[in-house]
Amino acid sequence: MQDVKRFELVIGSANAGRFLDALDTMGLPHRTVIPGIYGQGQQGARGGDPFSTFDNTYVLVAVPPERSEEVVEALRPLLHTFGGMCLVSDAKWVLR
Amino acid sequence: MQDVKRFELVIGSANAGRFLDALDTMGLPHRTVIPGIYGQGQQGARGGDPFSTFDNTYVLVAVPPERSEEVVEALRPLLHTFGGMCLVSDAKWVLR
Amino acid sequence: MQDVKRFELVIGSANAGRFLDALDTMGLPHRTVIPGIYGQGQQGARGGDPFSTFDNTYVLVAVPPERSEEVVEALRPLLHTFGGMCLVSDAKWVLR
Amino acid sequence: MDSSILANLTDAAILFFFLGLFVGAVRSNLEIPAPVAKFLSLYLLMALGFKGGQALSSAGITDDAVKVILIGLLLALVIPALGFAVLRSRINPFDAAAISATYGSVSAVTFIAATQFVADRGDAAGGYLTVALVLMESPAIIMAVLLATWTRARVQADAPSPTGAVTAAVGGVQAVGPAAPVEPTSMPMKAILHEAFTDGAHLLLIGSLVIGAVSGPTGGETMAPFVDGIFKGLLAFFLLEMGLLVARQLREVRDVGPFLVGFGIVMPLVGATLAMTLGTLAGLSVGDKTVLAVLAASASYIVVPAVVRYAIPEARPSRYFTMSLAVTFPFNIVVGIPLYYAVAGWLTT
Amino acid sequence: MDSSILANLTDAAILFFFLGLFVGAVRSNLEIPAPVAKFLSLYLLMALGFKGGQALSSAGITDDAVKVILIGLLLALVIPALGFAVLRSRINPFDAAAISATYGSVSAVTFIAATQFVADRGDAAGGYLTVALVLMESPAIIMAVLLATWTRARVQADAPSPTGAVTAAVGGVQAVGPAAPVEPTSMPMKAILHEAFTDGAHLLLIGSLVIGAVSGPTGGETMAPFVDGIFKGLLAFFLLEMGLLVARQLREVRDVGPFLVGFGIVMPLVGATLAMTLGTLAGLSVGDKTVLAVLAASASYIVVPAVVRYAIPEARPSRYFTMSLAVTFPFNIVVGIPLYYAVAGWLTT
Amino acid sequence: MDSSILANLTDAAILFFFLGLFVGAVRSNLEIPAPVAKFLSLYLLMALGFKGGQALSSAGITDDAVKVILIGLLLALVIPALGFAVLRSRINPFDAAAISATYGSVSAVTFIAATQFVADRGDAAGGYLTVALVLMESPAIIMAVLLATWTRARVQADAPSPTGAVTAAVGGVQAVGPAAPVEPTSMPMKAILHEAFTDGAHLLLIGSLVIGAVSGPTGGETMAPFVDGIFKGLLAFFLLEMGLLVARQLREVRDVGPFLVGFGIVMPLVGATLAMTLGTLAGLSVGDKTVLAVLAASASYIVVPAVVRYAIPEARPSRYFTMSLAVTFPFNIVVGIPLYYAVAGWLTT
Ligand SMILES: Nc1ncnc2c1ncn2[C@@H]1O[C@H](COP(=O)(O)O)[C@@H](O)[C@H]1O
Ligand SMILES: Nc1ncnc2c1ncn2[C@@H]1O[C@H](COP(=O)(O)O)[C@@H](O)[C@H]1O
Ligand SMILES: Nc1ncnc2c1ncn2[C@@H]1O[C@H](COP(=O)(O)O)[C@@H](O)[C@H]1O
Ligand code: NA
Ligand code: NA
Ligand code: NA
Repeated sequence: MQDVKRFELVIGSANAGRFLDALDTMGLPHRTVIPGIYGQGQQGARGGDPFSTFDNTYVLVAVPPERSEEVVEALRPLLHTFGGMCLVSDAKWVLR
Repeated sequence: MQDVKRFELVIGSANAGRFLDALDTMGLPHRTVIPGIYGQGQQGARGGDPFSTFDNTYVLVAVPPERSEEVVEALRPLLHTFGGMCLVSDAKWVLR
Repeated sequence: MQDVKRFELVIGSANAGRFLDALDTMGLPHRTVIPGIYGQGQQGARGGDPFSTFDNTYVLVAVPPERSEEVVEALRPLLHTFGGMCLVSDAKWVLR
Repeated sequence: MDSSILANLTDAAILFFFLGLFVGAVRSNLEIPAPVAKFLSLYLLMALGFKGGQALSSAGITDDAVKVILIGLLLALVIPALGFAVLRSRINPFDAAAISATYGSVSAVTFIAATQFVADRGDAAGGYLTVALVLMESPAIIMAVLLATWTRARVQADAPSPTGAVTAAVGGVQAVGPAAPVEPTSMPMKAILHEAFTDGAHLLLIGSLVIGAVSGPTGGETMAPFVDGIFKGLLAFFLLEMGLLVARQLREVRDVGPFLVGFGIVMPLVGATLAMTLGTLAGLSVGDKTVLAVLAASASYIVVPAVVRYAIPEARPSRYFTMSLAVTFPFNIVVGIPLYYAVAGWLTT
Repeated sequence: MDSSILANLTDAAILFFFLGLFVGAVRSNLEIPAPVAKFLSLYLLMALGFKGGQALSSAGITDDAVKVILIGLLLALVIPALGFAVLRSRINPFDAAAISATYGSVSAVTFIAATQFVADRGDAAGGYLTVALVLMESPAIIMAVLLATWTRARVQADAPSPTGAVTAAVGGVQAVGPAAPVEPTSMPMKAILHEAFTDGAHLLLIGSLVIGAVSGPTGGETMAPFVDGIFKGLLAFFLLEMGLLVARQLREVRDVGPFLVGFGIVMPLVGATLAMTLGTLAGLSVGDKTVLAVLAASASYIVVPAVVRYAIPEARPSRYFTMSLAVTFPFNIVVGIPLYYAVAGWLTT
Repeated sequence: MDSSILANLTDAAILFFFLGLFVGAVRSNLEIPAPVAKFLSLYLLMALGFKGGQALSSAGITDDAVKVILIGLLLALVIPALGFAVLRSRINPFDAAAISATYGSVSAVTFIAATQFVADRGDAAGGYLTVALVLMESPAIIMAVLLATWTRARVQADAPSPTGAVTAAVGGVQAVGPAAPVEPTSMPMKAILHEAFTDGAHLLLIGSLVIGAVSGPTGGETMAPFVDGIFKGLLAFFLLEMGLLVARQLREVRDVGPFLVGFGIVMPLVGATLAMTLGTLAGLSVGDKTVLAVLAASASYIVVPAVVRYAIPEARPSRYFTMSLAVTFPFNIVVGIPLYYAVAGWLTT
């Protein structure tokens, strides 16, 4: 098992592409994505509208610990502009 | 980055409202919600029925560490009555 | 509250049954499952095809810490053959 | 009678139910996406209500309408009481209350299959049967909840850990720490009534009934291709899903022993007999009698579980839900409906 | 006029909207699954475009077509400008720009309800109104974005923290650390135009219009059961969902004070009056005039929010989205459409 | 021929396919919700099977039926063998086996488009072609799996790391630790057969065929509005989704070089030529010949990938899935069907 940092993003589905592009640019294209979810935060209630204008996307990204800082720095301006939540926690990656 | 406690609840969708109300009452209205999911626990298999009578809802709530105890105390009686799973873990909140 | 190990699996939906069977065999039938999700990993982009041939399933399993090793050993060969991600992290289980 | 059963078995919709059973049994990966299955169930309720309302408004409130509704209400009180009386001596009282509610209430999909069946044979039932369906949904729930509350009061004085107890467990292994005794919150009657009457399936059915009655022939015409034209096809699709669901549920039957399986077959027959007797006394038509018998015989797996799951949290869905879905529903669809129809015909001529 | 309103209130589809409102208000658990609701909205756009294209290709480009389109374009420029002029003195400029865009653009579902309404009364509007619908969708967006960009440039010189500021908070409690001042990225105009013109709803509508026009009478016949037959039923279902949505949105109205509620009712009336005047001067038919008024009066809650949510991230959806969805949409559906129709009839005879 | 191609290009359903391609290419946010897309694919299979069964039961087992089915089975054995022979020298054997299976099997949606195409031109194909479709689905899978097993046995003796190797990586960066060599579990043939025959799409198609055959004219009438009426519209919707999907898949084509693209176009032509020759020798009708050619020419992207993804885990979906979906499917839809039809007509007169 290998140490990783586990990034959890909950962001507006409309803006998810920008966050994912930022990660791609950093050479971190691997991710797990759950679209169309509900939430409530600073920007009010989200989710469940038939036009998917205001719902959230959940993104889980495991990154090597040494890149964690860098990822935080890349995501912060996006979070700043578009809102959303970003949590970072520790996990072990099971080698396969 | 700021320390937070990460609460994960997996509860019957029918009862989710009660848990969310309890959090609202405590002044913790922010959350992420994934409805209509599958699971298996003490109460048997859940999910996938067309009447959504017996499926689960996943709720993720990041709370300030100093409120963690209080949240646990508020949720326990609900878990006790309605079943469900509640996990608490540590995370860092990326300031935006 | 009780210590648990939190296993997160992201695996091809077509293979999810094998992973779940392995857990069942070990006497760990409790789990939370989110089917039909998106992802990108070693095996390319997944999710969103109307035939659900190539999408992912997310599985969350809380296991007693003393069984963690054993679970890792049981899942590794499956991860090896079918791909997928497995993360292990620490959490507290709220007694109900 | 035999020929009716056989004819029923070549009905496309019923055949799709069998296809679902078969496909589920061989553990195929076939799956109707849950949101679509849910939509189909809402569609059926909407079409059902709307067509009932249309029939009602065009026929007006006839004598037969009044009779059917009164008989329906009577059955909705007698059947759950009877069920509880039988069950309480054999199983724990919470399960008994929940199962009684299930059998005291009705199944909309079974009702639909029956109305199609009789209409296909030129014995269409009246629009007021949809009203009976609506009215028969709730009394059993309320009765069962009262029974459960009463039981709860008595139990709380006695043993600390009732059947449905949810105890702490991690990963399928009982936790080391001692499980706190369960004290199910007694949900106030007001809240239960609110849940019962604001249940989505229930409201959609009533609302569509009213809209069907109000929107007149013009409304009927514009809605016809949706509520009539594609009805059979969507019903077939939904019965396919029901077959898959029953096959899945049948794998979880360990909580349902021979006694309960027997109950799930005999209780419908008892209910149908009651309905048939009252219907014959009241001089109802073959179609009306058949459908009324089906209402009496059918068990709810939508509205009742939706309310009971939190009104009586101590009861096990693996009993009440499994019995109504995996035993009684297929029994009525395959054997019951043609049987009741044959008997109704025999009683009428 | 009164009788028109009353007749509208017994229309099955409109009644399902009320049912949704009611069911949402009593907080029932009724829910149309989101993927199905989304499909229904795509279906309506597809059917709408296809039928418009068919009508267009069979009638050709008439004088009336040219007039309607020119008037439509004029309104699409005048109404947002007017809206912004009224709003900027009362609320912050980002919200003002977003709300102007919303009211300057159009609502496809309101349009559908109106075309059904006039067609049911023998005054069907021309296929070119669908073209007007398409063309009126975007100008307001571009205008609003320009206004927002201009405001942004001015604001950045001044105060550091505009209204829509997103500040760090954990679990509903403002974070202890100081929130960094928000510097909304100025999204380049090119990107905004791309978003506006590649928006899914927009493209589906245009594409279906073209396909409807190209695929001729044969195409029309084979598609008819889908785009015509079941249209009313699916519209009813979608309006049920809209009712639920409006009921939910009405609970979030704290950001919409009396002034904005008033705006959400008066602005449609102003737009309709403009459209009606121009339409009368141009000698349009009752149906065309009514539907043109509805286009002017309606506010977008699909395409505009879809673009504005990131083109003007400083604006609050709890204002622009709530107003168009929870105030103006029901107003037009219930009162507006029959009112405009009555006035159009009165102006024409 | 040219006019056929042109006529095909104004078919509403085909035009929606192009719309999807276009909308996908400009990276619009248009998305058919996955559960709905899945429902549409199930619907098409159900309607297809049901209508085939109906046609079959009304016509009985004719001489032509027997001929078509025998030719179909022959093709289902020859085409994958041919494909593998061509591919094995150029690409790795696992991919070769998977691609052979794909092209040896058939595409239900292409089949549907073809049957609509010939029926619209008065040359409807027989119901037995649906039987051929069902029978041609599986042989190629079994053949390919045998080939893969055989290859696996040989490979295991040699190199330790075959192509499809999954190695440990975190966040897109190869892990530091050494990746363990992959030892793909050889899935037992019994399990593979189970997967192939219990695949949902496969079972639904067969089941609906049987139900269509059994439920007779009455069943046909009641199901008609669903399986016929709205068929074209739902097909159009589904082809819109297919267009979006193809556009998305085209962005992932790096694993498909010029050789494989060529294969994806030439192989259908070879298959169609074989079918056309045998069909002409057997004296089949224009419609039958065309549709048989389409079966031979089409490549599976539902059933085969569903089985191969775990029966041959070493093969890359980015090859076999992309080729059949993004190269051969559009080729057949746009060029192939009218071409085969023109040739069939020319060979018959
Ligand atoms: N670094 C990662 N972070 C998050 N999810 C991942 C990561 N790597 C793989 N996954 C998920 O695991 C799935 C299977 O991975 P793979 O077998 O590598 O294609 C992917 O489709 C993703 O959903
Ligand atoms: N050990 C576990 N790991 C993951 N999820 C669990 C676990 N135990 C319970 N759950 C989830 O919590 C839901 C409710 O649990 P229960 O009340 O025990 O039936 C289950 O349906 C699962 O989704
Ligand atoms: N404290 C929190 N816990 C869990 N989820 C949150 C929290 N705060 C925000 N979120 C999620 O992040 C989304 C965007 O947050 P915001 O930009 O603050 O509206 C919300 O809709 C929630 O889904
Ligand atoms: Na009953
Ligand atoms: Na407007
Ligand atoms: Na083929």
